[in-house]
Amino acid sequence: MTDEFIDETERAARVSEYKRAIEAIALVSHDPVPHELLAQLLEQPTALVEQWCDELAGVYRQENHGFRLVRVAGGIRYQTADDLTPYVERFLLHDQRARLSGAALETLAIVAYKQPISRAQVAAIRGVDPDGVLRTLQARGYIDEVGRDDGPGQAILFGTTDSFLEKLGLESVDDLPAIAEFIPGPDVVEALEHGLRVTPEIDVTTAGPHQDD
Amino acid sequence: MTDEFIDETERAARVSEYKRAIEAIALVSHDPVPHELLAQLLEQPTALVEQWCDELAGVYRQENHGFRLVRVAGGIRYQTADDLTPYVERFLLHDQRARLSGAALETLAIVAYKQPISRAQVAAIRGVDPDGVLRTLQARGYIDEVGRDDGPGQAILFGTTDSFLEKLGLESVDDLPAIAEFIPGPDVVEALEHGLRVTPEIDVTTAGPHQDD
Amino acid sequence: MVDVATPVYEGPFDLLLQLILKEQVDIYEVNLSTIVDAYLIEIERMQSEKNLDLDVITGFLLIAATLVDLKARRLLPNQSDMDLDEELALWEERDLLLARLLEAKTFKDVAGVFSQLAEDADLSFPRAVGADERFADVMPDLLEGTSVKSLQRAAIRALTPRPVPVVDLFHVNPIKITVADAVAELLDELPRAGRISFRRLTADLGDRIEVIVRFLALLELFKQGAIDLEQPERFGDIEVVWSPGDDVDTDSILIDAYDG
Repeated sequence: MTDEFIDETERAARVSEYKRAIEAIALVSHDPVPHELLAQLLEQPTALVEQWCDELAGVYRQENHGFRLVRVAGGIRYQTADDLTPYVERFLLHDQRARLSGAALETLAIVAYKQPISRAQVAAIRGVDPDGVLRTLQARGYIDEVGRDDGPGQAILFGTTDSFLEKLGLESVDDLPAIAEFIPGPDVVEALEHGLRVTPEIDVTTAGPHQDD
Repeated sequence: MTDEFIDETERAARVSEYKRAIEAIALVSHDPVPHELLAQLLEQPTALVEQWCDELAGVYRQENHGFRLVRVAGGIRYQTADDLTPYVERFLLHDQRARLSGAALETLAIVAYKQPISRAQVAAIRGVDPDGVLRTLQARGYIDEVGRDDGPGQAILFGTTDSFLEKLGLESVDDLPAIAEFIPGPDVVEALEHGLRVTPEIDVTTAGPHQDD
Repeated sequence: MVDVATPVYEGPFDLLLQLILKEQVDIYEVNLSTIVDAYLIEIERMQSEKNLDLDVITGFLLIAATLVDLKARRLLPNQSDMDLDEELALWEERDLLLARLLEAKTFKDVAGVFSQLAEDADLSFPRAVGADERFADVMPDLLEGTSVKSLQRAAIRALTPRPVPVVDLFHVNPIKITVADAVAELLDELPRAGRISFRRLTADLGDRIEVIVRFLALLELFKQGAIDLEQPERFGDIEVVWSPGDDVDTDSILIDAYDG
């Protein structure tokens, strides 16, 4: 046996122990465990810890376990595999995870992309009084007050929470798809322009059925 | 391919799915899951379920994971491997973010506001089995048994403890902020969830393409 | 999905978007009263909740006014010799409205993505069990950082009845001024007046919203062939002339107006 071989074996043993420690810690945590916290507890570089977490997740996937290790809200946590939902729901009797309404999702989208944002700014974008929806979202814990506006009114500013990230299964708000992807395409713009056109295409006096081209 | 072979493959696939379901259920359970309950959920014989659990535990041991599946109090549960205790303790001591999960906090809130309250009453409000959470809260000293229901079942009634009040900086439960004014009736809930809705009205006298139905 | 069977609209932007994009109608065909009523309902609601935000309301009014402007430009005569400044101003307002609608549409689409993300995330259940009793001695106080306020919020969350998907039974409070009401008033007033200027017709109205609503009601009547509108000078007062055609049944106008 050469020294090198011993070193190699010992290193492998250590890595194995670190990975087992990560498994143990993730198991007892109530919340997603940040990689930085793991790095601190193991006294190892964060980059390595991240790599180990990904490797663990890979092994679980490969061995087709009923659980997964996922990155969410800035950390890792154990979750059940997607295809086992019926079994888990049956066990939890009936899960009442609340579905968000369209209005709530739209408001949440605005807050997520424009945070920090005031109630009035949300109202201006949605064109409706957002108070009820904002209150619901805050009660659910998906958004929270994150500050006050500098302006004269010192309006409350809202932002999204970790619970929001967990609800959508995101690691951070940076993982949100780029808003640019959702800017309506030329066809929509054209349809809207047509709908709001200033000069009529048809004679007012013969305003019959609308002919589209 | 013979019929036997097909049956064999299919059987193996089913067993694999049942084992994965056991993993998923054990993962989310606050309490040890009785084999009988698993058998009931999977609609499989208890003896087989026990065997699968043992096989799972064996695989974890063999693959030297940081968690184990152990038999405890007539059921199974995930636990951290004994040799990793130092890491787990270090995590628990250092985890500044340790807080009650959303579900646990809601259960505690229900007990605080509706005490004395039975397990069944909590279950009725939350819509899920609160047993595990109640036990955790009791183990932590935040709630305790405060009496028995007069009814035929003589159900245990729970209430909050002095330690709970101390930790929240309250003198008595009467100091809890009022909630009645914030709880809308079921009819309003739907409205709040959806925000304002306006029924569309299109002028049929001039709008050609639109057909009213 | 109930919402498909019974389409409902969340406020004026949504309504306008759906009308233009889905129904493929343009502003000339849209019954503006519906949209303006939607704005008025929102403003009314903010007032009743004492949430009056002048910026927001001004924004709403500007949009409502732009719509009225756009539609008026199509309906009123003399559109060919429009003042250039006036026309540019209208285009500017139109662009502003277009920008807002595009923004609203953008977030609507994002909401769809959020819905999918949430649905996917809901397939999986997280472990939030914590450590077992072997670690009781070192377990941190879980109430650390839990405020009375967060407990209150949790109670509200837990005790609020879960919404059940139902056909939309929610009706907004009736608002004081609607285009339909204004039509009814005008149907009472105009036959007696015969010919009256718009300025006089709206002289007793204190609120700008009421003036807008009246104007929309006039456009409605004009479209139905019950009145003529004359504007001898550009920017001049509009003359309203009661001149129902032979085939116009004023009772049915009223019904139409109420039906939208």
